[in-house]
Amino acid sequence: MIGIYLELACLPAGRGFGDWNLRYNMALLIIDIVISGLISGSVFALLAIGFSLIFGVARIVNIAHTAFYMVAAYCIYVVTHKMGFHPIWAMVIAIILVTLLGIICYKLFINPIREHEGAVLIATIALAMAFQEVMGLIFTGTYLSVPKLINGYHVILGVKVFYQQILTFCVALLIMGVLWVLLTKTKLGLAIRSTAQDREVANLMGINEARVAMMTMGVSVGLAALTGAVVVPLTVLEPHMWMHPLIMMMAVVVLGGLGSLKGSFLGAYILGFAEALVVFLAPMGAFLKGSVALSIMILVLLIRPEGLFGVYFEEER
Amino acid sequence: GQDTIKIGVIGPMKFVQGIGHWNGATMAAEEINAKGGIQVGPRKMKVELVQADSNEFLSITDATTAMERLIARDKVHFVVGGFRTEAVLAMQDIAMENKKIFIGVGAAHDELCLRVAKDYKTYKYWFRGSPFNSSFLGRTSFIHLGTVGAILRHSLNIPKVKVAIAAEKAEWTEPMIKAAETAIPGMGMEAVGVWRPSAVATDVTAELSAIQRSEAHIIFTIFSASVGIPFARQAGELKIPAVQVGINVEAQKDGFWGATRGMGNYVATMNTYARGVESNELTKAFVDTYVKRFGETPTYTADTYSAIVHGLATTIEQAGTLDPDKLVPIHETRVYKSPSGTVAYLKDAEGRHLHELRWGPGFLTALGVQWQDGELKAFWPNKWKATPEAPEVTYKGMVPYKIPPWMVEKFKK
Amino acid sequence: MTQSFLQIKGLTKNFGGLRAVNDVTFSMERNQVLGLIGPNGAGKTTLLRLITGILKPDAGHVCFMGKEIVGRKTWDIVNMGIACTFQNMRPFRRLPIIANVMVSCLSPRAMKRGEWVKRLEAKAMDALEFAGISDMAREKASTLSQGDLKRLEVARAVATEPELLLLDEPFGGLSPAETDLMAKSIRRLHKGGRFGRLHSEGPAMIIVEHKLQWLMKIVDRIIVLNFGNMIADGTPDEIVKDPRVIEAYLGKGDT
Amino acid sequence: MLLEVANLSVWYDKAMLINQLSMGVDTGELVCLVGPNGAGKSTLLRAITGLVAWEKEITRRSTHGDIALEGIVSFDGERIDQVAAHEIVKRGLILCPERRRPFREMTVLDNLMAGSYLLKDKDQIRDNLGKVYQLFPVLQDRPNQISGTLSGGEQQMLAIGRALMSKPKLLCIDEPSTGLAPLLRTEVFQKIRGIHELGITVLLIEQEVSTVFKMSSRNYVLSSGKIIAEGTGEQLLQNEILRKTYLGL
Amino acid sequence: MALILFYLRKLFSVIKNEVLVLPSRVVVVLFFLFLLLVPLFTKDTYLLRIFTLTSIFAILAASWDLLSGFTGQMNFGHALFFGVGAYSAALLNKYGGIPPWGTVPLGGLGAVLAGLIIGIPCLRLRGTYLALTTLAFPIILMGLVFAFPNITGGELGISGIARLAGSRVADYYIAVVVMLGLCTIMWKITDSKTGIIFHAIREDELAVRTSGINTTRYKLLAFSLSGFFAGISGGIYAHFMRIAGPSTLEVSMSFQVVIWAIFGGIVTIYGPVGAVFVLFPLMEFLRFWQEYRILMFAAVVLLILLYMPDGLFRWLRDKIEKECPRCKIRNIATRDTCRICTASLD
Ligand SMILES: Nc1ncnc2c1ncn2[C@@H]1O[C@H](COP(=O)(O)OP(=O)(O)OP(=O)(O)O)[C@@H](O)[C@H]1O
Ligand SMILES: Nc1ncnc2c1ncn2[C@@H]1O[C@H](COP(=O)(O)OP(=O)(O)OP(=O)(O)O)[C@@H](O)[C@H]1O
Ligand SMILES: [Mg+2]
Ligand SMILES: [Mg+2]
Repeated sequence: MIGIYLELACLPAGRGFGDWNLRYNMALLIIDIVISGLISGSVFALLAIGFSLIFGVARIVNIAHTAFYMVAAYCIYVVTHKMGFHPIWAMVIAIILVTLLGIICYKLFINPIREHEGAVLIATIALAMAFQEVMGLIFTGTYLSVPKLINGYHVILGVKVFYQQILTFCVALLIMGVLWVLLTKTKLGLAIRSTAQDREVANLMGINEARVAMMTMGVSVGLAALTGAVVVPLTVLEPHMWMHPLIMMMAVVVLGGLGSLKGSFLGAYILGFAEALVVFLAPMGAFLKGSVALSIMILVLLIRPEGLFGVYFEEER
Repeated sequence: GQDTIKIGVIGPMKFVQGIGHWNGATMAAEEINAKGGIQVGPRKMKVELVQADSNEFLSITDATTAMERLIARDKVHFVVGGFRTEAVLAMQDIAMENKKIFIGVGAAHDELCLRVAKDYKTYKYWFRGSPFNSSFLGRTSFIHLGTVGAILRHSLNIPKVKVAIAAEKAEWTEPMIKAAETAIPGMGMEAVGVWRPSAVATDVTAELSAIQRSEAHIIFTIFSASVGIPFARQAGELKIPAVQVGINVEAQKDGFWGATRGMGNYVATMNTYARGVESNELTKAFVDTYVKRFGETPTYTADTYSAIVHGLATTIEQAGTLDPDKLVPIHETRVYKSPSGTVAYLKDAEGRHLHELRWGPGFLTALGVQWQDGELKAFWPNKWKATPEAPEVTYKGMVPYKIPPWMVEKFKK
Repeated sequence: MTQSFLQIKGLTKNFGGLRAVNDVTFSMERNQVLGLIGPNGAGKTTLLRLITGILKPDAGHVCFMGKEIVGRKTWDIVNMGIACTFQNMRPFRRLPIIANVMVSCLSPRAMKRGEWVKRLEAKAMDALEFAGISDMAREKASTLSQGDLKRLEVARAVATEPELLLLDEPFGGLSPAETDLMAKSIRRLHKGGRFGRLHSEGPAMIIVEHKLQWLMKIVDRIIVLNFGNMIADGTPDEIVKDPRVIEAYLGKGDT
Repeated sequence: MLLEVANLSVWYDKAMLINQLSMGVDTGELVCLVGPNGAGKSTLLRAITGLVAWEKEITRRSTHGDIALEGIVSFDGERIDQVAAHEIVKRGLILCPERRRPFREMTVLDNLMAGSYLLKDKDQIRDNLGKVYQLFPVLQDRPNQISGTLSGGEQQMLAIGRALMSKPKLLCIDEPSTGLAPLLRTEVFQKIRGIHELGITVLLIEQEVSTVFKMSSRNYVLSSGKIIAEGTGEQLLQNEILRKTYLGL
Repeated sequence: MALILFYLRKLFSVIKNEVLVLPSRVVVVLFFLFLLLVPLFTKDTYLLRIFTLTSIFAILAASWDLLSGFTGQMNFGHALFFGVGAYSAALLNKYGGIPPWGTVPLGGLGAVLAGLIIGIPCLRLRGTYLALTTLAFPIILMGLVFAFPNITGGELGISGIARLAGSRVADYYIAVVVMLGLCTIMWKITDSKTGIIFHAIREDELAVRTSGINTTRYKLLAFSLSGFFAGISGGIYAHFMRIAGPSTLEVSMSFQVVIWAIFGGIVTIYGPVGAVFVLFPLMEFLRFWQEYRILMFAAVVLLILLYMPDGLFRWLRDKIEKECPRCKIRNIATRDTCRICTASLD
């Protein structure tokens, strides 16, 4: 937001504020930026929350998170296009199937090597690659698309916004709320958080840490699928689509502080706004929006190495 | 001892571009072999294709090893294909080191051919097969822009047509943007801004809002990568009151309609082929066979077909040998017809060989195509005169350009 | 000049609203062994962390051998001659025990002081011998039991050949027999001399410990903290009789 | 016998930490394990509560460090050596582990609530919480402090408190007194005795021999993974060798 | 003459007492010999190309291990060093006209600079924070590359730079010898006093500081060393491919390095090197099954890791060698007693 004020301040007085038209334009510009920022922020938030969850609990950096999101999108494509169901059904089916897939992958490939962080990391990379290839073999590399849950757009303060984007925003809020309740108000949440801290001692509290991790994986992957269902209709579908959001997702998560839902949520909107600012204020440099957002993340981390809401203490006692 | 001519087909085989390469080449090989092969001196030699997945979108290293493998292991005589410029540059070096004729089908960058002029002895084995280089691409799309601009001005009564430039962030678009910024005022229109989304952006609503705010009537698109799809789709969905013309490679493909869920209606782009359009007498046979065989309209990477059938095969027959050093001088001076037009190779200002395709009326021109209710129709060249003296060019199968109804509604009061 | 060996003035540290160390002022001499006691959460560990520069004080000064050390980097402070241990042991888990100690031997201070010692390993071994765990030198540190880890901590600190040794609960988790041994070793270390190739000039010490019965045997002076404040300072005998200390810390009956 | 261990052996990568060990704890007893450092006391408790087996399972595919476990452990008449650690806890065998190990990034209150994970009854949780707070008022003062920032002794209190939050049949505590100030140490011992008097069986590892022997009903002396002596405090203290070499008195 | 004899005898005794006693050492020696002799048996440029590239990437993977494995400074953006090395070498060659033997080390120095530039801000970060932050650096640099196409050539990269050497065989020898040399140096570094400190920093940085070691200096040293070696491999790569393009900075490149290193087994140096020599040729070998190539690759990685999560080469080494429980000296697995202390090994 600082950028806008700078821009305003730099305007020559005679031309800038006297001119109603320009001021009107400025207001519109700000509205544009706010709305775009909110929307891309919601997409990041949805992705980041799921990723943050599984990292927070199982310390698994699940590179395949966005790959699950891709699989969900293909699932929806099949159900709507090939079988002709309504997108809502497609969404439900996709979430169920992908959650199952996630749990199976976890059981087969991740759980046995949980102790080996590096191995888990590249196992998830390999999983993502495998999904990418399988989807490529089935659907070829052509660009596909899936239908929106709600078609059309709405004009908010002069800016056209898809209903689907509004839906994204709402779902992000909803998920945030539901997860917050889940984590802080329920026994499962307590178990999830304890497991995140110390698996061994969690056992001593009677927590079945293996099952908690598996359930968290299920929830996390289910979130990825849900994200796929609400986000992918806005974009195109292809087997390599998991790479692109991956970086931003990870950036959001570290910016917010690892394992902190609140942080992921806030971080997502910060980076969303950063991107929107670049697009509107430096259209020629719109391709730099990713770089700028990442630079912001780095700057924040330099000041707060633990991210915005991460817990951090130098010394154990 | 060999009695086949081995042609390596290299491309990203998991992507449409590579599939196009392979399809075109397969058609070519089948056609030639059905006729018994290529007459090389006294012998008739069949054509054998060797597929190599360059995987070049993901790994340049892979691309170079694939090329090396084609040459060292498979011992191919010729190579066709290649798409991503960075990879083609690296592959070119390997082919040239081994003195293999490499016909590039896909990469448009000038540098590839400038190398021929700079170091003819080393790089003479390289030829451009398709498309012509980016400055010609630019020129063609400006003509499209001008054509559409005039249509808007007349039918919607817009005195000063405003143009927003949307170009993906890539090297090849840079000169085009510069040229467009000077060309647009020259055409009596006004350029209102340049937006440069990343080539793989998946959400461009912010850019579109910004463009709408600039009150542009035309969006001059310069897209070769995936961003073309979300851009067209989201613009259609948001009913942005501006028409899209220019280059949008994704819109050249049959899959575009599905990928945009029909929201890419009225998007116009430059293209090489379109169903029902004939640049010359060869076009129909090629397009029809291709469509029948592969179920889709050929895109320009399928020009491996003409590179082999009309290019290589004839040159070999004329030379009566497979020796690249003998073939190059013959090939570079030939002028021959291909399904997309007449091929001739250019020289640069100093008269050095460039092995670059020639553009213009009577040669290759490309088409201006527009999506009209699920079908890709050509609207250009329709009574086109390159210069007042030049002959008028009209290909068979042209239709009028259509303006999106929401634009008509907005401006025609 | 009558500069004290270690001089602490008005040292204060807040954590949020909590004042963990409040205006602590004292000084000690080169030849002293100082006991630091106080109830749990009194700020003892925090005080040691402030001296070693791991935490930055909010106010106050620490002068060591005439030089201000607040604001210096931890490794500088260690190389000036202050070594410390962690209350909650922090070994290099996946390294052999000997390598744990060799890291300390590699510090500029130890390297300089032991120039005549060619073999680091031998020196590290002597530090382990001092702490009584030399027989396990090649095992991974992760295999040590709680008590042995404590000893490793001490060995690591001793290996930097300090002038001032800050020990945070060196007897925690040690069995009575082993505590005895450890107490004796510490006493011996303070007397100075040589332990194999390890050279000791008999460092001054500040020892935080709750096992008073052994602490009393090795210290000359005790400082008592409570809620961050110094509430008493004196010889062991004086301290055990101090009613405030008895009330806040000792309780009745225990010595 | 409530807890019975027969011929238990534990190997960590060729090193035998527990050697054919047999012991037992009767309902209502307060048993104390003593022994020099590295004797294998903590390992024994970890083996009983299933943590060794758990560790064995999760490190199964590592290149080094095979863990092997042999012998019979039964609790409340049932064998538990094949039962998963968290299931053992459900049967009422609670361990308060060595080195405190709070859930470092969680608040004090959350830590305590995690301790009562298995309890369903809200009132009972509140009740237990009250008792823990009464024992350790410091914790009551700062329920929202992140437990990793507590002082060493405070963390020890938290760990003991956390173990007390559940409803054990047999409570195992590993060195509860480390890091506690004398005043509190006495109190903790009193509390443990109190718990014991409430009918909860206690298995205690402790170095503070002189204090524990006064309250324990029976003691085991462990050395090098073997039990070398057993008996009441008085009996053990009479043995001169034991006193000197193992108990340091 | 006598001197030669003396050295020969010494060499012989080293071989007998130091090499032949452990199968892993024998394997390493054979590996060296094999690599040096390959061109005598084949002139297949394809094969040589694969081995050349493999060697180049082996340096890269080993340098990652030095930084991330040994020092624990998880770097997910290792492509940065590689790319900076490649770009600096290419720029120096193209605009400065410096030949490859000059540009490659200078490229390495360029990467050292990059290592310092990212190392300094990253000093305060650790673990996953560091990993995910470093991931961003090559992407930011890529943004810069695209933003200044006049210098960097945009997405084309800088092409047409000098060849590494005159022929494929010469290229091969340069890459292989440099690889063997640098990896030996890296191994030596990790085996030295500095190596111990690197190890310790990975385990617990604060404790290293309280041992009186300037961790900042050592962490920066690790960043620079790793950057230097990675930069060299980048430079050689650029000259071998004759192009330095943005593909050297891609995320997939960074990931690839991590896959290699972890697959082979980190904190070993030989693990990552071996892994590259397995995985890179494997990828080529799978060309016969072109369509399933990457799928197969992923499957191999997944399956091997499932059974050898500590890395393939650690696992192998563990199979052929045993550690003496008493003196921790390694012995061939067939021995019953330790070769040094004669303790029983079973
Ligand atoms: N980072 C922090 N944030 C908030 N409070 C803290 C932090 N670090 C320490 N404290 C508090 O400061 C007080 C002093 O802690 P310190 O560790 O110095 O106590 P101590 O005297 O060593 O106690 P003990 O004998 O139990 O180890 C404690 O109450 C602790 O909870
Ligand atoms: N992973 C392991 N591999 C090999 N040996 C181990 C391993 N873990 C522990 N040990 C050894 O097992 C022995 C017993 O350890 P344990 O922690 O049970 O001792 P303890 O009796 O609890 O001692 P303390 O009183 O010091 O806590 C120690 O000698 C230790 O070195
Ligand atoms: Mg303390
Ligand atoms: Mg213990």
